[in-house]
Amino acid sequence: MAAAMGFYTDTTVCIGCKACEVACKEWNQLPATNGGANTLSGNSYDNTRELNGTHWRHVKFVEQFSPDRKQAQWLMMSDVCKHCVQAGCLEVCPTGAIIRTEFDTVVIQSDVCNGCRDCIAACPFDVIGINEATGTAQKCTLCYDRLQNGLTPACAQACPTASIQFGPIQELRQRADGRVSTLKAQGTQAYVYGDEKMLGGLNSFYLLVDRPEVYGLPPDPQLPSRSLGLSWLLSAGGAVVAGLAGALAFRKQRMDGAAEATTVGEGSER
Amino acid sequence: MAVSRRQFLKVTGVTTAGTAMGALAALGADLGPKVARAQELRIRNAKVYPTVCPYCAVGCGMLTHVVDGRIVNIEGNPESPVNQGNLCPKGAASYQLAVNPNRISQVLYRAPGATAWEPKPLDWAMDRIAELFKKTRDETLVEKTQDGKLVNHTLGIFSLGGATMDNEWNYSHSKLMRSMGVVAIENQARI
Amino acid sequence: MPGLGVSFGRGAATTFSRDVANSDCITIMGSNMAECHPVAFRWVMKAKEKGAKLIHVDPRFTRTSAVADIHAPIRAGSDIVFLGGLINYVIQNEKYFKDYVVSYTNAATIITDQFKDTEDLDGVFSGYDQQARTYANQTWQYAREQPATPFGFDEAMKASNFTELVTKLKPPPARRDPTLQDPRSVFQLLKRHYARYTPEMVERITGCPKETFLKVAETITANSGPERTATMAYAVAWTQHTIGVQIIRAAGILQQLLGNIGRPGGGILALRGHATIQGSTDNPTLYHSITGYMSHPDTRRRHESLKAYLATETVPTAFLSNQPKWVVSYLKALYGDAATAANDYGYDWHPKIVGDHSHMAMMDAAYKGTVKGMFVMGQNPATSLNASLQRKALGKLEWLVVRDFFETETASFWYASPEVKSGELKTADIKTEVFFLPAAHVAEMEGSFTNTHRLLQWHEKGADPPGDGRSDIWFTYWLGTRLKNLYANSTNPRDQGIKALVWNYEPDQQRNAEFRIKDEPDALKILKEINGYNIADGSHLKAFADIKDDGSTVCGNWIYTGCFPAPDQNLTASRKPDDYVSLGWGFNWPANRHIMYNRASARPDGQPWSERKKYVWWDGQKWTGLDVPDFVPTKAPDTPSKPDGIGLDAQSGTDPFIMKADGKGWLFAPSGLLDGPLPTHYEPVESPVQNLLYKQQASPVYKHWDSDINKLAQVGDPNFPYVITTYRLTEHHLSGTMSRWLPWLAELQPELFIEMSPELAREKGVANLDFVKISSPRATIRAKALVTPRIRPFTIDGKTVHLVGMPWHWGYQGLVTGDVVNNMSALIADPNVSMHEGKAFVCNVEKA
Amino acid sequence: MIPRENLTHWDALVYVEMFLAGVAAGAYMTAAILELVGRGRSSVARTAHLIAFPLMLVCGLLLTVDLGRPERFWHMIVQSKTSLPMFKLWSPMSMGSWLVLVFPAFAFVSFLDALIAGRLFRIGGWRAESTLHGSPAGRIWAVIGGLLAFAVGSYSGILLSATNFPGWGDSAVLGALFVVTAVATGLGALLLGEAIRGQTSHPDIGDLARASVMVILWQLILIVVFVATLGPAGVRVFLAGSALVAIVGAALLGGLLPLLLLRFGAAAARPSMAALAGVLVLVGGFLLRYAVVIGPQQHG
Repeated sequence: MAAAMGFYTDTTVCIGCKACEVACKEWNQLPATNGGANTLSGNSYDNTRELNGTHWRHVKFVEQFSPDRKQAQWLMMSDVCKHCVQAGCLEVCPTGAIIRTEFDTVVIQSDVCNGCRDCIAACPFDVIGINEATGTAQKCTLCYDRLQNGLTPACAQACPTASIQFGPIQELRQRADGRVSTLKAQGTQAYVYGDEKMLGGLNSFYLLVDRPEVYGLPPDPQLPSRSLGLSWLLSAGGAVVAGLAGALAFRKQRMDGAAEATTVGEGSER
Repeated sequence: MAVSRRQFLKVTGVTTAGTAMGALAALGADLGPKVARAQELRIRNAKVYPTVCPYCAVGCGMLTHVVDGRIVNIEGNPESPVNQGNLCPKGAASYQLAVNPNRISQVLYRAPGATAWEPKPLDWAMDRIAELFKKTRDETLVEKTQDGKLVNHTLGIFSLGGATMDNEWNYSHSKLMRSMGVVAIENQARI
Repeated sequence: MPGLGVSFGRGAATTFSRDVANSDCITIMGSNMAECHPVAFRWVMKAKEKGAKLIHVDPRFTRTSAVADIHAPIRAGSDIVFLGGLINYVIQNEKYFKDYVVSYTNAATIITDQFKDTEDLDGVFSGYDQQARTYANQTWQYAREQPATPFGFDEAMKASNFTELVTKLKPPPARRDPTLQDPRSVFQLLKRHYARYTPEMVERITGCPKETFLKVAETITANSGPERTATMAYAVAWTQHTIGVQIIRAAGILQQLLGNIGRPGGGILALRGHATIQGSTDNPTLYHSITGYMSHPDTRRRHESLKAYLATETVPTAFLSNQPKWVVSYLKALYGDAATAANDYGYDWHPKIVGDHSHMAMMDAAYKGTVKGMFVMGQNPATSLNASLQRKALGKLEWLVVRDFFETETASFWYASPEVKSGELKTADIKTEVFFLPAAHVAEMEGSFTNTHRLLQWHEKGADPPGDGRSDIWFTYWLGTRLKNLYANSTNPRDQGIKALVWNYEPDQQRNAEFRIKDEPDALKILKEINGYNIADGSHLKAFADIKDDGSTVCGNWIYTGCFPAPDQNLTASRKPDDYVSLGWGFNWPANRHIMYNRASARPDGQPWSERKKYVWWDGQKWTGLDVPDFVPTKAPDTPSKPDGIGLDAQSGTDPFIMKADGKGWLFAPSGLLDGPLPTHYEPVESPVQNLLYKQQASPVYKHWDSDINKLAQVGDPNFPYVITTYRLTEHHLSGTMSRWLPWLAELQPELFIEMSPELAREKGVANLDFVKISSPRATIRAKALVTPRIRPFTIDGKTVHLVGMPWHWGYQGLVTGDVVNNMSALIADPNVSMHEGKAFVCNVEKA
Repeated sequence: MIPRENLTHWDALVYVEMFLAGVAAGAYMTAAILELVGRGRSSVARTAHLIAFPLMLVCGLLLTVDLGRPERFWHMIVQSKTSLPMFKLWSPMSMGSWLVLVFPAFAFVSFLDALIAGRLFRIGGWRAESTLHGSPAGRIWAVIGGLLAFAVGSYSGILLSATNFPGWGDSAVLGALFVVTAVATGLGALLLGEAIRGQTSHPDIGDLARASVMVILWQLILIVVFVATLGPAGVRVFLAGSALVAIVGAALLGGLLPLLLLRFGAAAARPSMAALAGVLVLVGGFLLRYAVVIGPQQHG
């Protein structure tokens, strides 16, 4: 098996050009919103609005300005599937369409998926959506076909400022840690979002300079199965109580019940 | 097999601690075995032609992938010292500039005062344009100014455009225009 | 680009984008590099990664500002005040690079006593003609020693051959004061000219806080000198002003004072907007010049004969002394064997210009009915300046030929324009005969592009264009062939030009074999002619030195000579990259020199200024280094200028600017500009504020094509209180023809918007995404409001001035459409280059 | 959990299925209890068996139609690439797929048993006099079938809570709530069924009423617990729009009102009352399914 590969997205060098969005659509031949006839969102320069079944890369824009413009920051971040080591989508997928590849990436095989949509609800990052064209759930494949042929994923190859970096995950993590300390030395509070402590590590992780929520990311993503056992336990408890109630109600009439068995018989003989 | 192991764990998880699953995940048990599924690369058998981005003037190198005479992909050329494979959103969309249902592939002609286009053969249009060019040029050519200066030019014809076209075109087009006495030759480069 | 040409000798970026990675400080001004040139910006980010400082001076907080160390906000149109302030800071605080300034610039040169500065004449220079609104530059000249022998035009006209002609033009040397103390020295004039451009004045006029300005000044100067270099990048936000050329000049002066020209990590990077806009300037489809930046024959100058033309244009004491060779070889390229010494190589057949025949001038003329036919190739005048005027002008043509990918606004003006939609014009009344010819995509034809830093790159044909789509050279070649047939039997002398025209770019059957289109002309034959060849044996010219003035060589464009030195060596198609200069990738004119004037990267004695910044140096026998030396390869640093030498012999071993008459960079420009030898602040023609520096409000010589529908707002007009600036977005290209028809790009920025500050929005009761009406003296348009703190109000001389911004990519054709922003702009221009003023004019904004 | 842009679009098909499956499971569980207390051959048990199987058939159909690619429904049972069985115990959706396949098999036998008891036909020794249910084997059958019914009644709720969807993923009580609602609606359906069959004098009606009262109370308690365990985000998505109306409706129509009818309305005596109570419980159960499925999605 190949080494684990992934994305390291350094948001501090992102210029929000959206080359990643287009390069992704070009390589994966994904359609545009309403054939391109989209509407202005009014939310900074973000008009594609979300990650979904046809937007596998999405650049977020966050404007942070004080009235006097003394504090002036425009955060940009190219969002994508996190390719979690502990992947919620993969966990719930009932068809085995979602697999962990030899590159330790998470891929939805659209020839297997039957569109049950459980993965959409299971993803902690709101990454997956239905591609109307195929009727199946879709998301970033980390350019599985390109990886198998030794090519860089389309978005990472296109990214002009190396905000999106692709490579062996261990190498990327070292690079990110180095970058964090550099930035800290310069007085910028930077940190890595998606280290090994998060869902066993996100194979697409980020360098951020503000709280995860600011970028629309969950501070503490969980697996859908986090309380599966508890749910069944409580469910069993609930059922037992109901069952006992029933048993109680029906027990009293035991004799009539025995008698009744015959009456029914007779009744039906008439 | 991993799955059965997990099933077992799962059952105990269910029957014991309620959050066993979460705990299990936290312990880092992988929830799917690594599998390799061979993927089809759509440019595997394509012919590759080096080209240059048609948008801004940075001059990013690009690669055109062609299958059966049809362009199937255009992406950044990793070899280019200008962009090393990078592209901006426009460059990345170059493929769609070529392969686009809205692209017009026939000659359209609008007769004076007409309210609609009519398709015409390319040769007919070329002949007609040459004819009009000659007619207007011959009608408007000035050999000498009032004060007797030799000019041999026409100000009745104006050629606009060039900053998006090849050097070879800019050179040959201005050469043709000037040989016809056309001096009003312009493009986007007014600096 | 006179802004750079006049200062350094060649009108093009002095460096190449990748070299920016070696800079210690990058100042981006008049450009939104991250948005408009994202991939070149990668090298800026590489430099930043290595610790370089990034400064963005811009009215708006853009995607460039977002990653900059310092964002200095200035009111649109106040750039010269900011740059002049920096020049003043450098001089007052003695931060200039003295050795560089004394040896490599004209700082020490003495100017004639007749010269009067704007400080003396309250905003105009000596030589100004109020009536004609023009300058005569006699008083701006160098003070020279007494001539031993007479020289000049009249002497040259007596010459019997070209060499003699050039010799007769040579003036005596100019007077210099290396101490820079002479009050008439360029340095002292410069010092006095900018003395009032203080940090306080900068804040009053630009609205940029004094502290921010000083931070910028300190950062740039701290990163210039022998050990460090600072670079500057600009784009059309410097050029699109009535003082555009002078803004660029100001940057040139600053970079010379700081010793940043010709050195790695330094220079000035012009970021241009079209794939080969540099190539279309080098091989000009521009009215004012023939190839290689040589002036177009013009009745307003002494150009009545070839000899007169050369006597007027040739610079005897610089590399330009070779002009006779270039002109003769150009004429041979045009007229071939018909061009002989006896007929001045057909010079008389070549048309002459009689005035300004630029885009705006011609569209004004068309509007007034004097233009009959028009070719529009890959351009979209229907969305251009004062677009309504231009669309009406199109309607007055007899015929119009449009070549493009999609049905552009220009192609469809006769039924889809706002004027037709509103009923102001009727389609049936528009008598223009219109042709739309489908064009080919870059991947569907072969040829070369020249990028923003003079790099020629060949692109190969991968597939045929669909249907009747054809390459651009196909159109021109077959049109030319038809014309030559039509004129074949003419005996009329005035048809000699087209009859003699050399037109031999026949299709190459072999290279067309794999394609459906078999009659595609041979681009390589054209490139060979551009590069030049010997008529005798057809062998390709290898270098400038091979170009002859005796009619034995053909050379279509001398500056490209060497790009195709042998039939099997098309260097524009060479693809051997390395990790820096990449001499093996494409061909960088001139002579594959990537950083121009790189002699200046070494000290006068020929050694590098510092180890850290070594680039080209003298090794004892020759100049060597990382690049092709932009200097005579074997000319030692201590070579003196030959008293009676012409050309480069007239220059010494310490003169890096070989295209300039004195081999020096020009801080002060005695010639080459129509609006003054030194950059001076003038307000935009339409401005809400008075010029606080001079009585002269706007440029005294700007151009205005007056007509009933090209009226201008008065200074401080209360009906148009806001400054508006127009610009591009990463997601779109120009008028949108190449982006609004593409779903992938259209969805990224689907609708026209106006960016306005929350402060102005509150004043106007406008909420985000509300429709607003924006009006200028030319037109009123609609757009959605994008209310954002990235736009800020400016405090100018104590008063609040609001600025709004609009991208101009929309039109009435495409997958996504919107009003044409250029409906609002005016036909006014810079006097030197006829560039319009789209970056700063005035408007009003109301809730729709 | 972050707010959602991408919705699952689990709409009418899904909440109708969850409701019907609940009724089927609840009825079958009731029958199983009866079996265990020795009343496997009671008319109520038979009615339950007659209800469960057909409803489950409808459910299977609804789930298949709801898929983006219905023709690939079998991918949930067999791995399309390897032809190996596809089963993930830790995926409620996977488990549910199997349950929707296996439980009906048991329900089918019980269904046949009920028909045979009704003397509609006989299969060899399998006849009215010797039906499966009521026999020792029937007990085992009922226990297994009852457990499966329990799983069917629980899994859809657990499936929703095993997500990261605000509202669903916030509480671990959904499974319990669903299974208890299942029992309640199962009892409701039986009340209605018995009433329709006009067995007014039938003592079972009283038993059903008594059981219903207790289960409905339990259901009401769980609704409160569920809402209480939701985070603020969860509360926001449920206590808004049509979901709020439905939840309140479920509590009143499906809870308090039938409680009053059954406790004080002497439903046991009057079939119309029993029928009405049954209908109300069913409506309440349906509203609850609707609220839980739609609530979180109405904020997408």
